[in-house]
Amino acid sequence: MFKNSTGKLLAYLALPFLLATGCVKEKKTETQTTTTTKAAAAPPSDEIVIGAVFPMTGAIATYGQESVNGIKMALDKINAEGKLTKKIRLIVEDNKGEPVDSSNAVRKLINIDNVHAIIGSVASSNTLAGAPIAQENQVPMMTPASTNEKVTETGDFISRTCFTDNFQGVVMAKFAKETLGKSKAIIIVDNSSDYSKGLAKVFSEEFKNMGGELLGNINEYTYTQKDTDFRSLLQKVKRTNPDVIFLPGYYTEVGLMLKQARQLGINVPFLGGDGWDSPKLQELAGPEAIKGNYISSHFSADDKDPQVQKFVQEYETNFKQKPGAMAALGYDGMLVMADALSRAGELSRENIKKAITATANFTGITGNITIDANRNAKKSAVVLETTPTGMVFKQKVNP
Amino acid sequence: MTTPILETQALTMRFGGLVAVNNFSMQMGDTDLVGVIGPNGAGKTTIFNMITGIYEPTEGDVRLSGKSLVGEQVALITQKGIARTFQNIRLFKDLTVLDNIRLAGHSRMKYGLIANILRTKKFHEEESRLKEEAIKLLKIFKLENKMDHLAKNLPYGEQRKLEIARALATKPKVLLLDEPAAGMNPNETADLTKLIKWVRDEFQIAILLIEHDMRLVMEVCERIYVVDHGELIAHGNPSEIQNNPKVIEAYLGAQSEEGEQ
Amino acid sequence: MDYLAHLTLNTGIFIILAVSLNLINGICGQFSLGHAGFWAVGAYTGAAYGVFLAPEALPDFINLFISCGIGFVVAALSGLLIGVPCLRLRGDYLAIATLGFGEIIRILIMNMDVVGGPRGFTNIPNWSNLFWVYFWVVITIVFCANLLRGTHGRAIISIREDEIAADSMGIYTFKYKTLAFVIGAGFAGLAGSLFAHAQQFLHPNGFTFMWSVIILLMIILGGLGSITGAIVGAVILTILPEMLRFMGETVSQWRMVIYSILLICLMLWRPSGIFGKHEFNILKFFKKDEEATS
Amino acid sequence: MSENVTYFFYDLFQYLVNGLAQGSIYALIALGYTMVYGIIKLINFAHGEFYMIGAFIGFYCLVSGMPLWMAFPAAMIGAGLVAVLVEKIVYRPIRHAGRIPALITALGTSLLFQYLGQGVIGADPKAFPSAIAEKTYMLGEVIITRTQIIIMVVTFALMVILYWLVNHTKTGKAMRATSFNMNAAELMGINTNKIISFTFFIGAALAGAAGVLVGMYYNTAEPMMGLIPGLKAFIAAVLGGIGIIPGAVIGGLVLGVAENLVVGFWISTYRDAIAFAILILILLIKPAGILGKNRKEKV
Repeated sequence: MFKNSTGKLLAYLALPFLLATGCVKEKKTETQTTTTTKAAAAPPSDEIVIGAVFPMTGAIATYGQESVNGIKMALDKINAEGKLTKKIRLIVEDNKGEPVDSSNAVRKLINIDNVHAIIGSVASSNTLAGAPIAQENQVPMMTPASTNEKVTETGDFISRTCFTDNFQGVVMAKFAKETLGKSKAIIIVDNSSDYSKGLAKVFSEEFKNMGGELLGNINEYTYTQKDTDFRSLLQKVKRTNPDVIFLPGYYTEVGLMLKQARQLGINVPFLGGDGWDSPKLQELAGPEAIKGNYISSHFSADDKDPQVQKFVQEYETNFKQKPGAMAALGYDGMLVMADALSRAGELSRENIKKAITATANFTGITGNITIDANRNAKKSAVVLETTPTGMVFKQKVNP
Repeated sequence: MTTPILETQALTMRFGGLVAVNNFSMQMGDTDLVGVIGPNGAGKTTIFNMITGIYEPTEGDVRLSGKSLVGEQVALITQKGIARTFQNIRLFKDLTVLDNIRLAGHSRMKYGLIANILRTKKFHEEESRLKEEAIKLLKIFKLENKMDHLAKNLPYGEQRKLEIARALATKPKVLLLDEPAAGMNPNETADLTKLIKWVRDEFQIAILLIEHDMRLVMEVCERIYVVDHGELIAHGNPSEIQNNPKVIEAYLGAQSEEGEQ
Repeated sequence: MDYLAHLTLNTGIFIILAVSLNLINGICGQFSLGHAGFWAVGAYTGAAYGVFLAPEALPDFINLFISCGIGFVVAALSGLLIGVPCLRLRGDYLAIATLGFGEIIRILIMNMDVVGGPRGFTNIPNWSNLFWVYFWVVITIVFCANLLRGTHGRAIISIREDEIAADSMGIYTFKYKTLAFVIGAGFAGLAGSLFAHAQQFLHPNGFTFMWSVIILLMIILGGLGSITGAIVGAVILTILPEMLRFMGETVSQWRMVIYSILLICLMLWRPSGIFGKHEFNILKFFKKDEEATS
Repeated sequence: MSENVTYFFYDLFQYLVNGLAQGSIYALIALGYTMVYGIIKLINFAHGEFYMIGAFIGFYCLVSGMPLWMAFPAAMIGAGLVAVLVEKIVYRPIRHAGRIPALITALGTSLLFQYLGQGVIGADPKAFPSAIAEKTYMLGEVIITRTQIIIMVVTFALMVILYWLVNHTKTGKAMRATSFNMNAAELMGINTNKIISFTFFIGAALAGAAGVLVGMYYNTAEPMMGLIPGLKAFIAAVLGGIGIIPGAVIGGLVLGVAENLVVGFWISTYRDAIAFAILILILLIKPAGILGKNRKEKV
């Protein structure tokens, strides 16, 4: 059917490509015979190389930068104490807050820098993009901040040192029903963020189990990241006159919504998750609107514990602003990693993975950390009250 | 008179309030060579655009061998047998002379997309047939040695010849020429006059010509319609038109009235 | 799959995307800014087949074949759905309309929880490998190259040259504009399902309007209207950002600034791109040879 | 039953107020699109970024203690000058190359400002200092804040000035002439290049004003803020009739109100999708927009 002209064209174009893929294919098939997961090249033995995947640019850049600040502070502490035999070299890769860049960054850290282990990332959707690759190459990946359940379900090499949405959602639902005695709640969800949807689902189930009433269904009152005008949405919310509003979003949108809500005369308390916890929140919402709201978070800068205060001072001297939850989580994450490295004995990735999973009541500044069977951290959360001067410690809730 | 190859009945075109063409009727036999003349803005090109389907007439009808063309797509009208050239030459500038001609034969090609991709036997047969036809046509117009030149690189006169050749490549029944002599010097116009007559005899088709160059029109056309402000003011053979008072008045303005005072 | 193989695979996927966008923008002259939308449609439908419908019994490469087929067909249909209304528009209006549709597709996917919505679509089976990606790369190139050297291809080119003249030559320009749009969208869909089965994870924000601009930049860099140009443009702009990653943190932070400067400079000093309209001499050498035989 | 009805009307008025405030901002930006398109038939993708630049100039002026009545004009002039610079360096050389190269260059400039802003100023949103004490007024149940009133008043004032400038001044006449037929205008001795940069200046100044007003209204500014409002303002310009100045105003207000009604009475997830759907519908049904006349393409 092909006249000679097409055959020739096909040969001309196909030859170089098939050759290139041919040789690569050999390498592939022999690796494919082993289980689909195969270990990447072994890490260097002369030093410990840790990869860090965080959003240094893009929409949630402040979270990435804060986390890396915390990690670097922890690194200075570890190297100063010299508990580990070898020095830790940290390689930070920017994933720009994008899932595609996260998987590229993880692949690069494994194949080019062949790191011992990876810390990162912040947003669950980014961690979910990188985790399958770390799992496939059997490289331990620990996220200090992604709270979505699915992250650690990817595989046994993926762990986290923060609590999960389930725990955080339950904490806030209990707080709303029991401590504040509220009964008519409404949920405003950022439908472009899985963190927000995950928390909303858990809160609504828990709140209903405890006899509370949820006004409207879960995705009736929604907004998207980068929105700035919430007045009409809040007008609709006001019309249902709830006595408490659960708003599991990030501080960038939450700040504006609080201000606009107060202007519309909604004086009911807002509840939120750790996504609120940033010094920027007070600036965006302004002094009047910030009063009288509560959030669950990992860490409170004014926690009287001396270790925490030392961290807060140190952070303020280094970075000239108070640390948010992300800084604290990065700090603790690195310390847990270092602790696991010291317990791992011979530094193979398998041992490091086992050591991380065996972490038990490690006292960090974000509370005491125990990693359970499915590699989530059983951690206490703190409930904070938002005030014009910052987050005020309200109550600690243990798992 | 047998059914005319091309006929318009009370053709009218209104753009909002402006009446560009009002009640224009004409007929053409199978091999007639007819001209349409008139001062600038008289509506000649609008008549052309209505015949070729680019504008849909507000009123009136256009019939090709008795069948109405109003409302048809431009491409279908061309396939039915009306080909045209443009006032400002619209060749496919970045394509070769050969490709320009081959494109005109596109609608008669008999192989589908899949055959085009897989380059089947049918594809090769059709392509070589198309190519031979194209080269034959180019030979007639003495352009075959410039086959691989890009259309934009040809001199002006040859571009005009290529445009006519391309129109003929659609195997039309009627050829519409929109001011073919525009921008030509006297001897180029002379060649063109010979070419138009020769094309009509060689291809046995009707030719409808819009032109300003009176010498060309009077020399070439057997019958002439004169249009002014969208109205048909005269129709007849060249000599009748030359000394028809209304035509002179339309062209030379009100001079003849002053003459009478 | 290690980093370099994955990069080569990604390059192949972007070659298909660039060549298919070149068919719409470069060859047919219809300016589309919604190509990432079709890429997303193909990726998500292919992945949906992979995760929900694929029978375990079938060997991987057959499943991949089916997934690519579904990706192609569904994207081509959405190309038809979007093309028919939009292709009546000209130039910059068409660009904005296709941009609008690209965003609408992304927002719809964001709101579809069955495919993971904002959480992203996880554990998509890992079927893509270098061989099959480059198998489709060759098919896409041969498809476009052969198309252009036949009457249907010439009809598509004539629309870019002069649409009114093409109409007057008896070519149904609207039909061929739609054909080019549907084929382009189809191949973008195919690239999408290959991408899904390589990446194993999809997220709506991975298909923003920005990616349509990047694919556009590839064909402009290579030369609008030249298949070889599209290939070269795709290779450069897939490998360049990864190289920037090695030049340390700060440089890769400025990646997009470098892209935008590149875009402006190209338009100011080299609007015809590296290859302009003509092809690399392999095809030309080949063409001369063909002239002689037939 | 009557209670729901009154609630309905209160809500409706509240959405209208929100819509008019947001619509005024779209209108201010849309004016820039329409004027530039009217003059050189260019869809200025980078126009959204002039809005962002204006917002940041206003931000840095206010932060450095400058009062609002000084920061506002400073932002307008600053954005205007940036636009003149962009027109001279980037758009002028490409103008003869046709609409698509010009569109691509505008796209490149837009990306350049966004990512340059992110690199230099930083990606995190800056809190805009509240330049004036916020006060809310009650109209029955409907709440109008002082900023909303200021936005509408300032927008109206700027449009009156613009209307006067375009229709009752010599430069205005020159602008209209250039937009009708650039070559003819040149023959009449109008320095079209000066007119074009002046148009860019005015368009960007209005966008800069919108930037400061948004800073006050939502008290946030970040380098990527120009993208979505820029696209929405373009939709407003097309809705009203691209190239027609009153059209931009009507288009902006209609789009602002429509969006808020969608959020109010329907689910808000599809708000952006509906804005794009409106654009595509206009382009197909009445490409000339509300005020425009359909012009047949001359052969």
